[in-house]
Amino acid sequence: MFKANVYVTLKNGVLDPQGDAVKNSLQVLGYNNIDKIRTGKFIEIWLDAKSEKEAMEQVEAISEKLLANLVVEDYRVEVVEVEK
Amino acid sequence: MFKANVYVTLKNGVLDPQGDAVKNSLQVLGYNNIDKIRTGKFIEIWLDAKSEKEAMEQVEAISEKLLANLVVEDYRVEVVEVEK
Amino acid sequence: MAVLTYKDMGLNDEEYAKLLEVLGREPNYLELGMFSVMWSEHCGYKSSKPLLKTLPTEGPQVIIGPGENAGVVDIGDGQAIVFKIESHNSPSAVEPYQGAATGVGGIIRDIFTMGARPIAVLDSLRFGNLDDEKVQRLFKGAVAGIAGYGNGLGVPTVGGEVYFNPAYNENPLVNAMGVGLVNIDEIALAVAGEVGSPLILAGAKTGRDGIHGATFSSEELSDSTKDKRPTVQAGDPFMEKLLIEACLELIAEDLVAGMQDLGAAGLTSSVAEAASKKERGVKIDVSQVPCRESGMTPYEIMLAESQERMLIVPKSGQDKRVIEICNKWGLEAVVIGEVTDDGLFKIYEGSKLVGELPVLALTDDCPVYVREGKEPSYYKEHRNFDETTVAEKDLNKSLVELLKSPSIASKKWVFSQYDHQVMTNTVIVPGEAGAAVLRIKDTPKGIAVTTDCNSRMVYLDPYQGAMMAVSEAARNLACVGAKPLALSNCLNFGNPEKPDIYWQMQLAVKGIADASIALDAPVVSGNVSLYNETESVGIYPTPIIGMLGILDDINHRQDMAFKTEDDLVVLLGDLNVSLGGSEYLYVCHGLETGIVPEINLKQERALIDVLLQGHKQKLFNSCHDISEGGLAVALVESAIKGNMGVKIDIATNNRRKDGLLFSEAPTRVIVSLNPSNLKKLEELAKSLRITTQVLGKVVDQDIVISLDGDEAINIGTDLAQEIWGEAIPCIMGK
Amino acid sequence: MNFAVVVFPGSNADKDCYHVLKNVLNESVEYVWHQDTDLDKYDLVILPGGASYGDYLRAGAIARFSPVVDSLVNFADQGKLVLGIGNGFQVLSEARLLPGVLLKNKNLKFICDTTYLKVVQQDTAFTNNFKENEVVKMPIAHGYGNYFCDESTLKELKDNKQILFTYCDDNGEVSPEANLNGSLNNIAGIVNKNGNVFGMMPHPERHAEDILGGTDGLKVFTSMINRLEEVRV
Ligand SMILES: Nc1ncnc2c1ncn2[C@@H]1O[C@H](COP(=O)(O)OP(=O)(O)O)[C@@H](O)[C@H]1O
Ligand SMILES: [Mg+2]
Repeated sequence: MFKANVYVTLKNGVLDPQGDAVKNSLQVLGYNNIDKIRTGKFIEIWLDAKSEKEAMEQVEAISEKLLANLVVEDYRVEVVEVEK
Repeated sequence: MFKANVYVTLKNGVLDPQGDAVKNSLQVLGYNNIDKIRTGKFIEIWLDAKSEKEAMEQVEAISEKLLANLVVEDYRVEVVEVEK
Repeated sequence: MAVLTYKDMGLNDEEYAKLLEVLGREPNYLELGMFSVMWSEHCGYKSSKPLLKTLPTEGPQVIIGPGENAGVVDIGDGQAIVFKIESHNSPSAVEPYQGAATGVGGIIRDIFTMGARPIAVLDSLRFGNLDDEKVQRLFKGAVAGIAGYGNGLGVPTVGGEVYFNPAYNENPLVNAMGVGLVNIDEIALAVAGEVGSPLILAGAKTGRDGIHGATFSSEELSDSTKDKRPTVQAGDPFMEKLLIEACLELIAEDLVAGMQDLGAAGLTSSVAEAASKKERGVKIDVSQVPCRESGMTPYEIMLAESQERMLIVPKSGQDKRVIEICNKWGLEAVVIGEVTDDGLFKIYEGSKLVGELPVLALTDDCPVYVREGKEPSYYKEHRNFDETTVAEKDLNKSLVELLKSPSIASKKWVFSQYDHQVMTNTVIVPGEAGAAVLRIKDTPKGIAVTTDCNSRMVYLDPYQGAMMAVSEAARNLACVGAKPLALSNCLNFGNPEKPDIYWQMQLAVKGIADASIALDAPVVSGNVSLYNETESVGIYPTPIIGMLGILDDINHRQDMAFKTEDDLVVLLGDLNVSLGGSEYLYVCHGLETGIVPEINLKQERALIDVLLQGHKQKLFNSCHDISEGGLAVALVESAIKGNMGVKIDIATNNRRKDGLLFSEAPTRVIVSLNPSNLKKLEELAKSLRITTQVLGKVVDQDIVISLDGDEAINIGTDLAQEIWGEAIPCIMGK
Repeated sequence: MNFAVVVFPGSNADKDCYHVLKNVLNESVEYVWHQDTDLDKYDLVILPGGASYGDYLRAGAIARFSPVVDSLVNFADQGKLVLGIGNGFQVLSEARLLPGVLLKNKNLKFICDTTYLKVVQQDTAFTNNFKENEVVKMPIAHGYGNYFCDESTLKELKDNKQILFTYCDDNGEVSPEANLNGSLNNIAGIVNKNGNVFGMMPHPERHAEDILGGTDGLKVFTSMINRLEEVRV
């Protein structure tokens, strides 16, 4: 069994109102040293595969297809082998 | 300047309709080897701090207070030093 | 960022020559960029201006017609309705969620820029074949985007329409209509104010969003435009909500000389528009503009289409208070320049002058093309189609097919994602009638709003089709009890440089104009979206009509649901068998052809009068117009909505049966009424020369339609509800 | 009676609540800006629906740090009545004035519809004008209304009779089909242990006039007024 971590982040330059809102509210709470906040998704996938390579390829395909919207988002995948 | 990565994940046992929906639609697309999918948040924070330790403490505090709802979510923080 | 030539920016050789002539010198890169967006089809209306001039725009009810951010219509008691419909097609094709969301954001800004509180949104959508996965993704994304934005704002989305046709496979249409309520003495205008007035920019920071978006949306989509794609603009409904509240507070305190939102072509367009209205000049300093990213050039700042920004010209001495109120709402607001008297648009970066253009060169000197229209061969071919070659199919099965067709099936999957009740004004909610009805609190009045267009009809016959669209909108209003007051339109067409497309535009605009005059609903606002083509394949011509109507007494409203057993079911208007352009021909026979049934505008007007007088006399228990799917589908919808049955018998007089049931001929309405009201209705209709015919009655359950006494249709209301209700969820998931 | 309707940046049902209290019920009501902290003069505070702070991060997560919410904690400690509707419920749960959380609807979509509710507890400050087990109709409009809590919390809610409304069908059947947003045990509204802080996802203010299709929602308001009058006497 493999576990994949998929990180989906907004492309540079694309507005992140959520990140901005969080940053502003932290400022109000007195955290004045925060430069920037960007919010994204973290998706964990447990899957069967013959090899790490196969798992990686599959999760990359899934990410392109379903998990990330490539018009506005980038993604990154990590795969590790885990116990059933 | 430091960069913190905050991973917010749903606690075990908490329903994740979004993860389930992704899993189902992957099944429809023919991916039958997927065991489980959990969706969470990935939040990147750039901040000034005196030390990695200070940055870490601060981001942990922020996470407890705001970024994660500890009733249903866990969080994990990583901090690295970065160029301005 | 790559250096672009004037051609890359969408100007052709003649246009560039004209630019040189107007300016008397070569423009620098910033100036060239500013010209190219202002002279784009989107901002400059190069191909459509001569046609738009022919639209009727006047009437005693019109306070402000086309030309401002939105039209303004008098509804009495010192109040007015502000409304406009606008497209966001090409951004939605690229990224449906953000494209549709920012479409709503843009039209809502047009409304509150006029000083009005936004009270409703409607959305008019066109997508390709819904069996296609890509189309499903676009549909799902666009609906979610409209929901995400409108719901976040707390402005109800009260109506709209969705149609599916392969003509939109590559080019979906996302049009949104904004509606606002304003006290007439608080209307704000997009004017520059007095010389020396500061220009305040409020709202979101400026990023590198959608640079050259206006140009992009004025071109056909192709592989090469894909590379030119600007950064997708993302919407922030929260910021917009703050902007609404702040701007309306500014107006309430009477602090504003002029206001102009930043939309297509960003700062360039909004500053130039505001200055041009009073033939003023302006100077602005781009280094004062709050930016989201570092290192933005003057070019980028002037052209960025970042959302949720407003340019405010305060009344003399009120700048501090303006900024204070913006800050109270958590909005950044800074002075970026001032109004001057030299007619020049000067752009500084700090103390350095980086661009200087005559304001009017940008706004008024934009080239205008009177293009050539030519009747395409398809027009006659379709008119020569012989309906008698179409074999009649099983009527009950055909009805089921129609109920399943996504264009006819229930749109609850769509509107249940929209908050349509917030503000507690929506007294007829989506799905209950062809138009939504909103009460105007503290008055006995209500307004009704709708959007309509059957683009297949427009394709087959642009003149008739456009008249039909206007008439359907008016009829939908009259069905709920509202008198049509004014209309807005969004002209979605292909490439106007092609003579057959321009021909469609010419005839459609003539159709709108003629119907608008006949039905006394002048055009007060609109928008044009051209070049909706991919690899030279264009959409159906789609002139969406958004219409506003008034109910003097909200208690005269009516919906489409059958309500009481033994009520008579009466057809107002004529039985008709013409199947040209019908959904029946498309769904059951795979044909999109035929002669579009001709509309008689006098008769339409008379029908509307019958309806309005009937509502006043409280004659009806339900009222529903006949449109897609014909008489049969209208009856089924009224039955489903009321959870009742209906028993009908029609004498065919040897006319074709499928025609009688499924013709989409206009100017027809189904009402139900207590038998004791029949005489009054007949007299009323007769006095206005509208035919009435009792078709049958409302029963407890089951929809049974007989022709010459033989049962042609028999379907349980529950089953019909299930087929009609589940068609879209079955494809899209619950 | 003095009512307060809190206005957070992004609230949007504030005016609707105000309208019901002022124009339908003729009560005295004021808006309270999220930065105000003086709640002393009010008998009852309403946190209205909407999308405070754009619902960013989690619905209600940012609003709960508003100064007014700090005051609200004291206000509630004094046993005064607090009603959170929709987003207001979310704020109360983020502020831990009510247990549990409101997750994304199970179909992942915003849902605007009218649903049936079963009145589970009638003898409360918020439901005393309903009949026990009455089936009523109210509009819902939310994307995050899927109530969730852990088992021990659920047990407490049940034991203490804190569940006031559940989603049901027109026959009063508390069925999975009637549970549009996927809430645990069809929970639509809960009250705190003290019985003075109530959160509900349905919008009673949208069914408070006949012209809007129903008046069941009005009873939530009249129940509160009943209770306040009792206390006063
Ligand atoms: N995109 C949409 N957004 C909101 N409401 C919609 C949408 N599409 C359809 N509706 C609603 O569904 C109902 C039926 O639409 P439609 O069949 O176009 O009505 P009609 O044919 O009477 O004009 C109307 O109440 C309409 O407002
Ligand atoms: Mg229609």
